[in-house]
Amino acid sequence: MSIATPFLEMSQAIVDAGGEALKKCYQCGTCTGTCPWTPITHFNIRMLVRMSQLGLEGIEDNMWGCSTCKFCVDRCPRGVEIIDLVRAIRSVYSMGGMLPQSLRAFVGSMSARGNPWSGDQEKRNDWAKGKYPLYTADKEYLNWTCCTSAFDPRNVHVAKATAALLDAAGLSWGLPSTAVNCCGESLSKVGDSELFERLKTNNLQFFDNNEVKKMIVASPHCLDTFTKQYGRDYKVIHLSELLADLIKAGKLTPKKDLGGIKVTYHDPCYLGRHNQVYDAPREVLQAIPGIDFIEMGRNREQSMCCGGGGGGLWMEKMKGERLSDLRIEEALATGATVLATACPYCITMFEDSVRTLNAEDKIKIKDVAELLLESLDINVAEPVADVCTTS
Amino acid sequence: MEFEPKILGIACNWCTYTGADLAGTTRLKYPQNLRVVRVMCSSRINPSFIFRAFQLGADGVLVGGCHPGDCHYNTGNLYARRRLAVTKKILDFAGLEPSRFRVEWISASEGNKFAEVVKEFTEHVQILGPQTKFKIAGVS
Amino acid sequence: MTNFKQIEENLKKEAKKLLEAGSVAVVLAYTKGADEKHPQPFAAKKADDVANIIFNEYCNHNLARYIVRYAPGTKIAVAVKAADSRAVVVLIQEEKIKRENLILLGIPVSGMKNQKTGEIIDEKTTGGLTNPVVYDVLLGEEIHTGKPVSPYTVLEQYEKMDKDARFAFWKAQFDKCIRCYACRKACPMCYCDPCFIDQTKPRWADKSPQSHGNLMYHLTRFQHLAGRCIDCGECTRACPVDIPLYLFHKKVAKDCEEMFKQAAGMKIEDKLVMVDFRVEDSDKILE
Amino acid sequence: MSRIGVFVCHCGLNIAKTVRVSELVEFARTLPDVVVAEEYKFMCSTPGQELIQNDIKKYKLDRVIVAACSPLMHEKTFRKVIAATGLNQYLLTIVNVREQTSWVTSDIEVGTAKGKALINGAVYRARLLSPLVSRVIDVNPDIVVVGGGIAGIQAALELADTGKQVYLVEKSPTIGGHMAQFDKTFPTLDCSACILTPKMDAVLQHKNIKMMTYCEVTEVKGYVGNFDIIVKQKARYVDHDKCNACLACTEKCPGKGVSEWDEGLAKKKAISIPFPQAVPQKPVIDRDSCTFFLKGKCRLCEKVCEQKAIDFEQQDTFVNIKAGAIIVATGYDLMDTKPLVQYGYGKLPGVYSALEVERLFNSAGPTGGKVTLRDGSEPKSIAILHCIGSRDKNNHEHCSRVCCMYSLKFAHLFKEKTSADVYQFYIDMRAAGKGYEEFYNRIIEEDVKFIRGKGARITESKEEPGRLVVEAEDTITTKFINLPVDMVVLSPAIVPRADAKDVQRMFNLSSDKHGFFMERHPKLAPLSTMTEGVFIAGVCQGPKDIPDTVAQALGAAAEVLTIVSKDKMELEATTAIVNPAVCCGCQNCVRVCPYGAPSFNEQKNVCEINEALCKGCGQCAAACPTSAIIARHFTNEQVLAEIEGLMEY
Repeated sequence: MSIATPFLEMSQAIVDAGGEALKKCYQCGTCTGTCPWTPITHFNIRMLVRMSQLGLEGIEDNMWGCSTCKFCVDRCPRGVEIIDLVRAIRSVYSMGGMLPQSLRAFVGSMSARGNPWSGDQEKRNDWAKGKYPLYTADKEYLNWTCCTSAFDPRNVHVAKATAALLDAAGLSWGLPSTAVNCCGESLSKVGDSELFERLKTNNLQFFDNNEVKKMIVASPHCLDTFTKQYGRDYKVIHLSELLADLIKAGKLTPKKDLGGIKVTYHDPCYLGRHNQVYDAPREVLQAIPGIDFIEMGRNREQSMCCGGGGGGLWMEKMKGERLSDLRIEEALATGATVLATACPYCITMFEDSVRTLNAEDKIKIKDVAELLLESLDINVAEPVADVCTTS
Repeated sequence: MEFEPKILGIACNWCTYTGADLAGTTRLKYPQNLRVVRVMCSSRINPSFIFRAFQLGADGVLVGGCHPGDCHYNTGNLYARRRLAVTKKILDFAGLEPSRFRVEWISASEGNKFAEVVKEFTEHVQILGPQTKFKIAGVS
Repeated sequence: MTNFKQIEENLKKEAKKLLEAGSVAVVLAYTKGADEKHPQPFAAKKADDVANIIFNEYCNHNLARYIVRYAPGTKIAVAVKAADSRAVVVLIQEEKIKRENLILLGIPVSGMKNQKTGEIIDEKTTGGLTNPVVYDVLLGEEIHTGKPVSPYTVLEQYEKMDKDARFAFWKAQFDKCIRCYACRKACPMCYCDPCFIDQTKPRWADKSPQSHGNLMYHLTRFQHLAGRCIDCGECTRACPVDIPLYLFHKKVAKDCEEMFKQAAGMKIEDKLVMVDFRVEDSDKILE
Repeated sequence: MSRIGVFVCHCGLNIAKTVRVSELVEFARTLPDVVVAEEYKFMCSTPGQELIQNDIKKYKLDRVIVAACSPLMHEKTFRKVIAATGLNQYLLTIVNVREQTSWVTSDIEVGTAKGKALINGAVYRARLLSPLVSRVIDVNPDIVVVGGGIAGIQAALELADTGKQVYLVEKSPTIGGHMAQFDKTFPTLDCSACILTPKMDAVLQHKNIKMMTYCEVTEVKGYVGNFDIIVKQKARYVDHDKCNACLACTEKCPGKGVSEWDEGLAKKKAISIPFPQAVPQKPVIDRDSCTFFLKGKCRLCEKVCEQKAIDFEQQDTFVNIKAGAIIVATGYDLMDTKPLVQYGYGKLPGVYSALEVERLFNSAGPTGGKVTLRDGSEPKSIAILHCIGSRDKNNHEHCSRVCCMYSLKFAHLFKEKTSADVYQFYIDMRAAGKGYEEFYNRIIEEDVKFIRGKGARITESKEEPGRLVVEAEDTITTKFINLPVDMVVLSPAIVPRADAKDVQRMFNLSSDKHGFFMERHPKLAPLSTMTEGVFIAGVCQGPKDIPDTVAQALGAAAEVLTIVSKDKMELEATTAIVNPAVCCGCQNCVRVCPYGAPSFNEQKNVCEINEALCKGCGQCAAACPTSAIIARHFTNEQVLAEIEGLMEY
């Protein structure tokens, strides 16, 4: 047995970094028993808390396993804010330079370019091909494009679908200028609070200067950050909620029958457990004619994690240690041919898994917005609006 | 030196006074600007006590009673709620900051709440600064 | 405009009838004072007294004030304008008088004037009402101007004031007080004998007209009249140093109405809000 | 001019640590009318008390101020101290320099300053105190015990044996409570029925106990010594005076209801007794399952009853009881675990709650004492999950205290009655009690497996349909346990009765933050409540085991006897009176008094207060516009003087 000496200064450093919650834990193991990673990896969240309580060596080897899915937080009998704790631990250690290789590129890109995808900031709105207006104070909504939607070729389709839907509903909206950068959600979970604050300040400058009152976000991660960490009094609406409302109000009417396809829905952690949006995306799906909607066994509050949160999207995982693989298998087991979701991270994770599992012809990954657009029967290749602005 | 307000507390015997004792038994720490007068029920509080306390130099007055529905005398605090609500409106219209007068329902088991309320109220009164409007010149 | 002469005639006629029939021991009305602008309250006890009754636009006195002076059980007829009738209602609610011992001679009226300034007082101090809320005989046509006046509009400028300015305003007002107690003398609700301020056990405040004693007297009086003041404005008209007490009373009345959903003296069946409660009263009223 | 003595207590270091006691004494000496000020290590001790008494004589004191712990703690003690010298007990003032001063600050400057302010206020107040004479009232010697579980039964028997008349009010059709549902009791494993049923029978037989089953208290008026209680006798539709307990009706009855007694695991007839040993042995009709009440015809029971005891016309009736004291022993509920979806209770048939399992073990239970699953098979592997809803911020923060021990008992009984493997999923084992650790050791030796980790989730097994899988971390090995079992037993939180709030209001009790009834003092008055004459016993006060419950019941009985064993008792003299000279007859006091103590005297045009009805809240004094009402011991002058004194420093 190895010898360990409690190093309480380290424990205190974690507390000081926002990990106050570690004092409450009584080590019952409910978190580990609930954690989606427990059955497939060596990551043990309870042990991480335990090590932090005593400042034991080995924390740094255990701290990257968490994808901040919040399942354990909801179940914890002591009300320990485990995600805050994980963030604090990571912040203490990444200050000490202990960032895993795979995250260095991510943090580097954030620092140099303000987005995680090493994209050129100037090209943030290029997907729109200048067809959509920029946001100005006279418009009702700011349509906030997630960096992933702006730069990742797969998710660009979601950005386009979103824009087309907003126009089809006749909303008054605009895109952010290229001066904005990533909301910083994953960065804050990775523990780089300094850089996070920098990104936040820059974005807030844009919001304040342009008097942003209402914002549409397609990414639940942006939703979470803007509502909980930015501290401004604007309204942030997730796209799925907006779409559900527009359908109810008769402003969008799905007509085209999708031909009886079987669709199941994956609750993104940051939309569901983090922000309690469960019904809206389901309402959208069920409003579309010709969709045979099936639930997976684990849904809503009990939903599984894709593994993309908390920086997971940028970390390499070995085969057999990927939650998204398990989730795809679960979706396949329902007989669904489409796995719908409402988060660019989930989409990215699932698209990867579909490829590595060779399931591309068995199941398609779609954003709820994409499915809705299909049933509206609008050509998305070119934006419908003819408004012309500079980007 | 930081302004140390004088705060008068009037607490009912059964809930808030007992709750305040519980805060002590559990060794919770809170600012000691509060001096508590014990009465049997929050309904005992004559509104003129409040006016008088401000004249005698109180910078804040905190009244504590049982939660509505839990009054030891069944309905005392329900009358008190109305009576003291009017008192507060009168203070407000007379030009005194109404937040210098607060009514809180604190049960015998809410030692925590008592300590928190006192802390929060003391800090609030500290920010408001000394109460000079009603204070009779010459009282210490 | 109200036909004051017609009302005076009707008042005399009714008073005479009641006194002759012996159905009341006294009729409370008005009579001539030093001049037309200063009529006096008047108690007609015999049919012959009726000739001295007058009614004009300066007959502001709230006659409800005088009812409690008579021994319990005395049959009394009272001339009541809108606010006076509300005072009667409160006195009945408070069991100071019994409805069956009263005959209320209702006077619908608009255009009453302030004795000192001559300005029309309707919108300021009649609770926005022109017709009595309760009566047995109506001495004129009910008045329906069609435009209900909020009794609280006059408060707006004071509510908007900054707290310090409002304090300065009231301090200046209360500092004028010479403690003549005309306000409480004129008030139909101030029937306490002795008044709290005259107590020695305890001595609630200094009895000489000093700033802090004045403040204590007035604030406590506002509290005692909360939910009872019916906005007749008599306190203010009686005040020799022109303290606008009605403003403060009105503000408390407004707050009470908002908090307890009931205005004072509107219905005999209503409960007195300050000695009543509802379980569902919100804690918001304490914020 | 009064002559005041101020006595400041160190309370060891409890006060002295954060309050400079000598400085308070010096300060007190400077205050008006203070003729002596002294300090002592423990003022409540005999030497401390003598110090006060000697000074009263020596300095001819007529007011005494004791600066010590809270008045709720020792006001009574010190009142007796000064009364013994002949000084009126109401001339005492307590200054709370412990609970509300020394214990709530760590700064001695601040503590000392506050202590001075409080003493100053007390001196101002003390000068205005008046001697008061306590009222002496007649005491009704009868006692009402509410709740017929083991606590109520034990208290009732004890009191009845002293010759007092006891009314035992029970909500359900039989007495016995939860204990009657159990098969064995830990740690001795004696049979629950064997120790309980003789007591139940003794209640029935006792000439001094009026057993009122199927009854509920609906109103409580009055005060200590003289309570007026209204009890509702719910309609049984069976005349128990005529019924000879032949139970022919039950045999013939076609109506089927769910047996609450068997925790829903069995059916019961619409006319039935809850279980064979029920007391009384006479049935009631359950309206919700009776064919006659549901469909308008049947009345088979009526036909077979030779005693003509069936009475479908019976109505609820109300009985008035007068009593001098009350014991509330209303027990507990188990938390409903259905909302905890991760455990699948109510959805997965193999998941049981603790009370259901108690019934499975019981030979009078739905399976005749055999441990079988709902499909009749015997489980081969059983998991017992501790702390379900207890020690849990999302549900109930308190520890339910008995679950560890009954879970051990379950393990033993499973081992005894089946050949199953038994697992315990626990967070901490709590076995503090006489013989408890030994019992724990015994169960370990019986080869029960202990897994230190809270059960996180129960799922249906994919490999073996019908079986369950318990998921949890074994925090000792840090391994994720996936344990296939046939049966899962949840140990749910013990929570206050669903109607505890109503009971609390009716008897004017306080409750702690979990909803359990609150004792007057956690250590020194654990069975008294804030309402004089009302005592609490058993789990309604907080989770506890049977020995503690019985001990509390006996303690409460003794407390009751201190009241009802005397014909007369003294009441607090702190009632309100009217000074007729300044009463304006507004009748505000009449309108606000919850007890109807004030009334209006029309002849004199003043209000008067009936002291016997007054409880001393002082509400009338605040509502009185002319200050005519004197709330004795809390008069306007006294309160104002205290405020003035407090605000001076």
